[in-house]
Order: sequence, then C-alpha cells, then structure tokens
Amino acid sequence: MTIKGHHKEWPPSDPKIVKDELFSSTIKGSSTLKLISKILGLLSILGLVGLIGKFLIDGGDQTQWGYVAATLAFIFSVTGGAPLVAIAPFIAKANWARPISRMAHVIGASAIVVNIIIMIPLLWVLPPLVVEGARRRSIWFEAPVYSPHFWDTLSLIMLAIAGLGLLYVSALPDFAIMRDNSQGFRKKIGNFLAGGFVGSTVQWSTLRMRVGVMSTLYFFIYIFVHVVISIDFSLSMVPGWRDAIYPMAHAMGGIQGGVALVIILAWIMRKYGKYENYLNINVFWALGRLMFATSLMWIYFFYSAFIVFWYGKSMSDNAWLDLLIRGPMVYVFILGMLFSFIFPWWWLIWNKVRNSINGPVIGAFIALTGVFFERIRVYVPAWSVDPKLIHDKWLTVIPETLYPDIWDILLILGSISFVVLTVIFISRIIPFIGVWEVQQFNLLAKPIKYIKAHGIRVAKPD
Amino acid sequence: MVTEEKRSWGMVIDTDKCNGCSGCVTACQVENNIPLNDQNKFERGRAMSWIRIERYWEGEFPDVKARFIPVLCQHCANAPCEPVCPVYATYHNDEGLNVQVYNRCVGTRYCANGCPYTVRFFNYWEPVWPEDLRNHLNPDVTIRSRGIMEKCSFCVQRIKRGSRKAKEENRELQDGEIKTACQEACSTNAIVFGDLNNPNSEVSKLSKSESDRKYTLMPQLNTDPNVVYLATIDPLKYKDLGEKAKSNDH
Amino acid sequence: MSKSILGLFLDPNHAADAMDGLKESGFERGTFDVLTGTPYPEGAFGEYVPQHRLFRFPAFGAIIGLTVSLFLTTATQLAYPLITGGKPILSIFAMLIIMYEMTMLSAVIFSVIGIIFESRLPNIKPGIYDPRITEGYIGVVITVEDEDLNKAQKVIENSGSEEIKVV
Amino acid sequence: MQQRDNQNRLSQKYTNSVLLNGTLSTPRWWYPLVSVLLFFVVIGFILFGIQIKYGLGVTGLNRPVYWGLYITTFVFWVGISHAGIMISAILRITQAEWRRPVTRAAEILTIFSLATALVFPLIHAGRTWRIVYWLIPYDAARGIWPNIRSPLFMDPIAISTYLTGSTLFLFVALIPDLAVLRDRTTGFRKGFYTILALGWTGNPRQWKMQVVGGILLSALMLPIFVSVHSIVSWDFAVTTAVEGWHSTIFAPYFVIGAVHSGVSAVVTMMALMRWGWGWNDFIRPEHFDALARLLTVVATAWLGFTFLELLFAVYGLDAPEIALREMQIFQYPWNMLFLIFLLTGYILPVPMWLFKRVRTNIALMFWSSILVNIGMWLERFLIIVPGLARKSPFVFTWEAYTPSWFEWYILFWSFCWVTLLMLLFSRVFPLVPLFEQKESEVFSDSIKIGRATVPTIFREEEEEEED
Repeated sequence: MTIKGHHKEWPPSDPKIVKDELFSSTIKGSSTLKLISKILGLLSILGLVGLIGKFLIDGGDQTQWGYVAATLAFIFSVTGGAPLVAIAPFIAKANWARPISRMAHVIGASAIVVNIIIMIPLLWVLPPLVVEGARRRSIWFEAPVYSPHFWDTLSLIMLAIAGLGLLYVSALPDFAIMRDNSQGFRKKIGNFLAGGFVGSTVQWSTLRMRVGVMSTLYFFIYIFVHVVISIDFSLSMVPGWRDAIYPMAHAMGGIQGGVALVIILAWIMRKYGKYENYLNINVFWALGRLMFATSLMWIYFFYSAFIVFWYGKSMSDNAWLDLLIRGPMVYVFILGMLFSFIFPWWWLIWNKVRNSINGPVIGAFIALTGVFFERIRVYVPAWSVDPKLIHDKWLTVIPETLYPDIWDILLILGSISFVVLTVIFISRIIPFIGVWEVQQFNLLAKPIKYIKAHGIRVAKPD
Repeated sequence: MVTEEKRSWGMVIDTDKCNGCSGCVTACQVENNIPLNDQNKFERGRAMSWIRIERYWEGEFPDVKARFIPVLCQHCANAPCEPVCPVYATYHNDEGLNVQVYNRCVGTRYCANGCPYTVRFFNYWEPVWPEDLRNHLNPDVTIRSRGIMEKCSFCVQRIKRGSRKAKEENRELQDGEIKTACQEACSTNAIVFGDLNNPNSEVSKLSKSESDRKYTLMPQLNTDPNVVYLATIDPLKYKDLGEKAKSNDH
Repeated sequence: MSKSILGLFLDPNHAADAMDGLKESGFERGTFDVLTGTPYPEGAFGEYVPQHRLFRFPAFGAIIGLTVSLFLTTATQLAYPLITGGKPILSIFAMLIIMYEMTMLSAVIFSVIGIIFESRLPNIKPGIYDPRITEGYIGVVITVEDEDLNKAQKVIENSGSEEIKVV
Repeated sequence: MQQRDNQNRLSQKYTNSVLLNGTLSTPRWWYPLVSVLLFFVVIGFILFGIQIKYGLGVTGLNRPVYWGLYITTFVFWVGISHAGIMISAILRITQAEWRRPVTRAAEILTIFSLATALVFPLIHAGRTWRIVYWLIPYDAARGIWPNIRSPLFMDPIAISTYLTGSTLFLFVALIPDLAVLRDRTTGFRKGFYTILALGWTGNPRQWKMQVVGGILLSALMLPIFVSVHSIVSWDFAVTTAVEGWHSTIFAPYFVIGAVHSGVSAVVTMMALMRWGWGWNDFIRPEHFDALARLLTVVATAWLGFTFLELLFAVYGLDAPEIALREMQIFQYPWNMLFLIFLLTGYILPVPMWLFKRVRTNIALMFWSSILVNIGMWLERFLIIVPGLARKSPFVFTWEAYTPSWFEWYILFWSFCWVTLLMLLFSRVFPLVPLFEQKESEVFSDSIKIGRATVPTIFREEEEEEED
C-alpha cells in the first residue's frame, strides 16, 4: 500500500494547462469519432423506424409492448441515476468526485429526447384507469382516468428539466472560459450561455448555492419519477401485485446503472481522451466501491421482497412468484440475478480489482447488462398479462413467454445508440471534466509529505 | 383399503342447518377441560372457546336473517401458524391434523398472530376450577398450565382411542365411528366429521354432492383448510338448491 | 549480553532523525523500533513497515462458518423432519438467512483473532517501556550488544532526545 | 497544565487527564444516580419474578392482541442498537472525522441496548423457564432442534451475531486505551488493566493492525447491521393474517427507522456526556452540527419509506386493511398517538435542524433527539398493536388494548437498566476513545487559502477488506 505510486498521476496545478488540456477534447475530433457517430446516427433512425413499425402493427394490443416499456424504464432510470453519483459526494463534501461530476451531469441530460419519443406511443397503448366501467387498483385511487398518462409524462419532463438545469448551473464557469478563450460559434455559444459570469465572489457563492438546490431538487424528482412510472407501467397492470418496496428497488437499479455508466464514460475519457492525470486510480477505486455497494443493495431489496412473498404463500404472493420469478421470464431472471448481483459481487469484492483501472469498468459493464435484464424480467410479463384479468383480486392465468420481435430489437438498439450519440454531441461543446471543479480540487487536496510519510492533505471548508 | 398414514381428518359444517344454539361450544368446553370463562375474562378479551359461533345479520329490517358460522381450528394444510413456531410446538401430523404439543410450547404467541381465524387461545393465568367441578374433568385431556397456547384438536383423544380400539379388534376404522364432541352435541347434525381421504366417508360424499354450496374461510390466504363449509340456502335466491337441501334432509 | 535503549522524544521530527541515524550507523532494521501513543501516518518515522496476512483470517472464517451453518441448518431439519405450514423440510430460503448470519459471525470472530495475532499480542514480556509514551512522548527503542551500546546511545542523544533509559 | 502544544493541538497529556476523569476519579453525581437506578432496576426484576410466578395475566394483553408493549419495546431497543455501527463503521469507512469522539459511546449503547432487547423475548414469553428450547440451538433431550424456519429463531441468531461482533469490535478498539489506563493506575486496577491490555506497547505493527483491522471489522459489521433489523421486521412481514404487517418494504423501512432513532439516541448521549463529565473540548458543537445534518437526511429518507408503506397499505383497497388504517389514523386514541408520532418523529425536529443555530445548540439538540425517540417508539407501537386489534375480517374478535402498569414499569425499567450499565461501564473504561482523539489531533492541520484559514486532514490510502 505504498502511496507514491498513486500520485504520479495528479492534476497539474497550473490553471492554464488544466484549461487547455480539458478544452482540447471539445475542439479536436478524430475521424474514427466521426465514423462512429455516423453509424450511431443510422442505428438511431432504424430505432425510430422500429418504434413506428411497432405502433402501426401492435398499436391496439398492449400485451405486445413489454419490451418497449422495458427499454424506456432502462434508459430513463440508468441515465437519470448517473447524476446521483455526483450529487451524493457533493452533499457529503467528498473531494474525490469533482473530476467525474461533470460526466455524471452530462449523462443525466443525454436521454431526454429518447425518453419523450418512446413515451408517446406507450401512453397511447397504456390502458386508462377505468376499463369497462371497472376502475383498476392504482396509486391514483379516484383521480381522473388519464392521471397516469398525464403525471408520468409530466414527471419525465420535470426530470429532464432538472437534469438540464443541473448540468447548466454546474457548467456555467466553463461557458465563461469558452467565451473568453475561443473564436467563432463557440465564442457565441459561450457568450450566450455564460450569462455574464465573471467569477465574482457573489457569483461563486450563488453558483454553489444553485448547484446545491438543483442537486436536492433533482434527487427528489428522480425518486418521484421512479415511484409513479414503476407503478403505473408495471405494478398496477398485474392484479394482486402489491409490493411496497418495488419503486425503491426500481430506483436502486437505476442508481446501479448510473454508477456503471459513469465508470464506463470515465474509463473511455481516460483511455481515448488521455486524461490519466485527472481520472487517476483514486477515482476508479471510489467508483468501484460504489458499484460494489449498489450491487449489494440490489440483492438486499430483492430478498426483502422475495422472502415476504415466499413465506406468505397467499394467493397473490404465489401469483407474484409464478409471474416474475419461476414464470415466463425465468431464464431472464436467472441472468439478471447473475449480472446484477452474483458476478459484480464476486468480481468487485477483491480490493485488487476495485483498486485498478480496468477492474471497475468490467464490473460496470456486467452490472449494466444486469439492470437491463432486470427491467425486461419485470416489464415484459407485467405488460403481457391479459387485460381482462386486470380487475381480479389475484392473478390466475400466467401469460406465455413473450419474445422480442424485429421492431423491438430495432428500437432497443436505436434508442441506446441515440443516447450515446447525444453524449458524443455534448462532448463537442463542453469539456467532460469541469475546469473549475479541477481547480477547486487542486485547491483543497494535494499530495504532501508528513514527516517521512506520503499522503494527501484534504481541506474541509466549513 | 385405507391405512392410517393416508388419513386426513376433516369436517363439513352445513351453515344452513346451524341454528346457533351453541351446544357445540358447551360440549367442547366440557370435553376438553377448557377453563371456565367468567365475566372478568370476557371483559378482558381472554375468554376461551375452541369452537365459537360467529353471528351475522343479513338483510334490512324487517326481513332480517341471522346467519351463524361455527368457527374452530381449520386444521389448514398450509397452516400459517405452524412454520413461525420456534420450537415445533405446532406442526402438521400425518393424519392431516394441526397438532399443538403443550410440552414444547414456550408461549411466544406467534402462532396466534399467524392464525387468520383467531382460533388459538393463550393461558394468561393458571386455570382453576371450583372444588365441585374438579372431579368432572376429562381424564383423557391434559390440563394446560399458564403460559401456553391451546386450540381445537379435533378431539384427538377420541381419534386415538377409536383407532386403538379398531386395532385391538384388528379391523378397519369405520366411518362415523369417531365423533367429535361438537358433532355429538349438534342438535341439527350440521357438523360432520370424518376422513376426507376415504371416498366413502360421509364428509367426502357431502363435499362432493354439495360442491356447489361448498366454500372455505378466507380462500385468498391459500391456507387450504380441512374444515369445509356449506353455504346457507336462500330459497328465494337458489330455488333448485333449496329442493336439493330438502331431499338431503331425509 | 544485550541491552535495550529507550530514547524519549517530544518532537516527532527528532524521533524520525534518530531512526535515520540508527539506520545510517548500520543497525539492521528489526533491532530498533518506534513506540507512539497514537497512530502516526505509516512510515512517518521511516520505520520498517510490517507486512501482515490479516485478510486471510476473515476469508477462512467465512468458509468455516458457511460449512458449519450449512451442516447445522440441514441436519437439524432432517434429524426430526416435521412438516410445518406445507413448507419443504429443507426450506432453503429460511436456511439462507441463518447461514448468512453464522458466516458473518465466524468471519468477524476470526478477523478479531487475526488482528490480535497479527499485532503479536498478547505480549507477555513487553520489554523496555515508559508510561510517558501514552502521554505524547515518542519512544525509540533499540536492542544492541554491549559494544554497540554507546554508538546507539550517541545517535539517539544527538538527535535531541529528552531522556534516555537503558536496561 | 498546558492544553495545547506549539502547533495548537490539544496535548495528549491534557486529553488523558480530561477524558479519564470519569474513570480514574468519580464524578460527584455518580453514586447517588447509580443507587437510584439500582433501586428501580431491582424493583423491575421483582416484578418480572411476580409475572413468571402468576403468568402473563398481569399484562393488558388479550386475544387477539397477543403482542403488546413488550415486543414494541424489544423492537425499539433493537432499533437503538443501530447507533453503534452506523457511527463507528459507516462513518469510519466514509472517513468522517467528526465521528471520533462518539464512536465508543455509540458502540457501548449498541451492546447494552442489544443485551436489553435480548431480555425482552424472555419477559414476553409465556414460559420463560423453558426458553432455552427456543434460544439455544442444542439437541435437547426431546430430540428436537429449534425450528430454523421460524423468524423468531432467526431473531436470536441475528441479534447474538450482532452482539458478539460489536463486543469484539469494542474490545479491539479498547486495547490502546487500556494501555493508557494501565500506565496511570496502581495496585489491583493496574493488574486488571495490564491483563486486558495484553502488553500493548504502541509499536507500528500494533497501530497498523488497529487502523486496518478497524476498517476490516467495519466492513464486516455493516452487512450484519443491515440484516439484524431486517430479520426483526420479517417477524411481522411474513404474517399474512394480520392486516398491515404483510408488506415487502418492512426490512429497509425498519432499518432506516432504526438508524433514525439510534443516531438520535447518540445525540442525546453526547449531550449528557458533555454535561456530566464536562468534556467540552472533545464533544464540540460541530459534532452536533454534523450529526444533525446526517439525521436530516436519514429522517427524510425514513419519511419517504413511511409514505410508501401507507400508500401501499391502501393501494389494494381491501376492506379489512381500510378498517385498520381508519382506526389507526382517525379513531381516538390511536389518532392522537399517530399525530404525536408524526410530530415528534419528523415534523417538529427536522425543520429545527435546518438552522445552524439550532444544530450547534446542545440543549435544543438534546430535546429534539428525545422527541425523535418518542416518535420512533410510537411508530413501532402503531405498527404492531392496531394490526392485531383489527385482525382478520372476523369483527367479533376485534379487541382494544390498554397496557397494564406492569408493562409500563418494565418499559421504564429497561431505560434505567441501560443507563445503569452505561454508568457502570464508564467507571471502568473511558467513554471517549482516547487514541482516536489523539489521532485526529495528529492528523489534522490547517492551511491558509488566501486569507481564509481552512482546517485540513491528512489522508493516507487505506487497505480494505478482501472478503
């Protein structure tokens, strides 16, 4: 555990160098990047085609829309979860997260368009609260019959606004730098976005205050979105499924995926963006720990629900087990269990793995796949329940396994590639590592020698 | 031929015949040495009766009907009371009985919480009988000390005695040979007790022939009880059923 | 006949100098050590950083606990198979909870044993020591043969020790 | 005596002299307080004996309210016990500096509250003298082992695991301070401490084991910490028969609530320690400030879980569940309890904690933390009892429940018991870990950024657990 090794990589202390290095990535674009973007663009178009095709063919039959719902749930929850990776350390005043907070915010803002696009046809097929005069059980009790459609859309839009706002307020100083140090349209953008930020004491304090407020706001909206969407788009479509922890487990899955996304992006930036000095091993170590913790949380939430149903043995309990565990999606369930918990747990439990560059990123890929399987495991059976049974006390007929058709596959590929494309696009505008964050980082933490021992001196403001 | 292992004791209660006379309650009290319920016990909600009559009013005044449901331990196959006991004081034996072993019980009262029918009773005090009743106690049944649970045992002492007798005379146990105390006391024969696994026993015959009236308490809990109820017949509502019920009576 | 010297310092830097001095004047590491009343950053005195195998202990403990609990939970149910509530005789999901607890328990117990063993406690003969070490003084101890006694003593004195004890 | 050395750090000499003032000398209030507590405790034991002799009729329990104040208090104490690991493990792993002065007190609170919690099943059981069949998994003469399928058997296993773990954790962290005591005592006590200190000298190897081992044990205790209250919650959650119990959210809901009440209990205790022993230099307003920030987050999360629990209670719109909630929230006296529970659990304290002036005011923090624990006790009461009182659709078996003075006294007894144990402990071992305190003094420093002086802390990379 010699420390000297770690601090070969440390952000340069000269602000000018920092600024130039970080902005370089927004300016220079390699040909491979262009090619990748083209491919992704093509795929995204195909995805749109898939969605439209799906709507034209299965528009009337909600039981066919499980995979679309799963895709939406997956994308909005993992991208929405990413900013929390920056928010939690911000609240806890943890210094290590400063280099990755910008990336987290960017990911949070990257899936807005996709979410809205997929939401539109889904709202069309989502049954209203009252079907054939009978009102189905939901969190909207006696509210108007289209409450889910309205509130879920609204909550998604709120999440989008909050994500953008968070990104904007935390990037303000960098826009100012852009305004001062670039020409052409970049200068214009910077001039427009920076909004006369010159870095006066007042502006800095308001900035800090704004970031704090936006972070808290974002967190609450994130939880709210998960509660309403997870219930309206899966839980309340299954008769007798009453599972109070499900929204929280859903949100936790999102956070797990968010951590994974941040790790992956950080790894790419380090490898291809040449940011070894900023994204050094300490960052990956801390993120690896988070990844490990979230994987444990997943099994904890799952088991809390499972043991209650398994022990209870009532009709609805057994229906839950039959539908979601040993039912149509049993193999997906096993895969999800492996990829969400068992593999990440056994991989990241080793300090040598966590305390490396490539270890956490492999774990991240595994966990991300796991979250995807989890969403499919829940949403597809929930949507393929026969709509006639929706008012029963408990589920009596377990639906058949539903396999994705060509449109579903197109949609899944397309939507994911569009999110990646958006991230690449944003990377052309603002640096993925906040310049002011790095300067703050340097101000508060630096490697020092204590008598003869090496370590870091971290300042704790207020 | 039906062997002992295969037995599954069960009961059919025809709520249409029950007139709520509470004879079964008294008989059970006497047969099973259940402590006397005085006023204080009732006031404090600690009265014990292994079988009780639940009474409901149906319809609006003036044409109100009283409905009675005799409720006793349902001897469920998926009994929620069994797995929660830390000391196996209650478990499912191979004759389909949900048995309570007084010696093992430490009185956590968890089983009572688990039971949806609230037919399990706890001895808050040491039971006492007035001097002149001491000699009336049933010698076949243990007196339960303070601090343990007790509940309907389907008169297990009678079952044991009956099967022992049959073994001694080495013959098959006849259906209806064993009668529970409540069954004997029932003036309208609303209660029938027997082996549900024996297709020729009266209980299985009844639950077959009357299948359209047959129901169990709280099916949503999936407890799979061994006590089957036959619904009351409202002649106006179910004419055909009414006919059938009459023909069954004699 | 070997003797041990204890030099008491108030200023950590002086203690560090003393350690350096001893190293330079050719005493091999392991013969001299530093005693403090509180953990200092590792290597603050250029002392010899000890290696340890602590992490083997909980792993071992966990394995033991898992096997024992697996055996117990299985055997106790099979020893007297009673059906309760229509649950299987070997109810895995109930067993898992017990196994989890017992695994963690034995992991904790073993790691505590490990901690005590790896810090070489209990230490029957603590050797030369001074109560003031728990008062903020920093002690530098060295065990030497008689002929090196003065040399070692010199080094410690020159590096500004408050007091020197020789036993 | 000089308090601060040339680098303006509290000198270790001063630290020793102040923090051992409860151990090497006896505070004036100690003997009177202990004797009073002892009196109440003894009465409690006598009452317990009476209950064993005459049976549980002495309580207010009935059918179907078979569980009452005893189980509520059991859950309450298990909840309080979550203070220790929350403070000393989680905050150690997240490297929160301000944890240092409270770690040990929190761990001791954990241990004693757990021990008390373990007593309650004994008090609660009908035949205490046969409890051994339940608690100890040994092959009894009857040839039957305890039923591992029963949550009531998982409880003792989990709790005793947690208890053993915390005790060992405490002992390991106690060794250096025992050495300090060994150096400052004479005669019999010196012998006692010498044996316990295992010949600690304070060389690098021993200190390294302290640091690394501390983190290792924290990482191992954390999963246990989460599991204990989850398993306790499953006592209720697996029961389908009782309305309002069969909910999947119980495990995390109970755990977060436990942290809420446990950390509040730590705040209460810190205030008492500061007042009782005058450790003003060590237990400082900023510690209360930090704990209050933590509590605000925890309490809000807990409120979210409470909301979900209620939401899904009515989600099904089943008549019995509605009847239960109707009584719990709208019927007297339950509505009063529910109101008090909401007020004291969240509505009153948390807004107070939003102001730094309150967070740094010891007296206010003391009272607000007391409020929280009143609320949390009521929470458990409102979960356990109404569900039983409105059990199952058989309305003829519904009953009310008024605890007897007997039960109230046992509740009071448990508080006296824990306090007594803590006081006795404080007479033998230091309540504030001396070496942690000294370590923070050594590691902390301050730098000037421009004109502002910012406190800093020296961090070395730590190893972590590998299994």
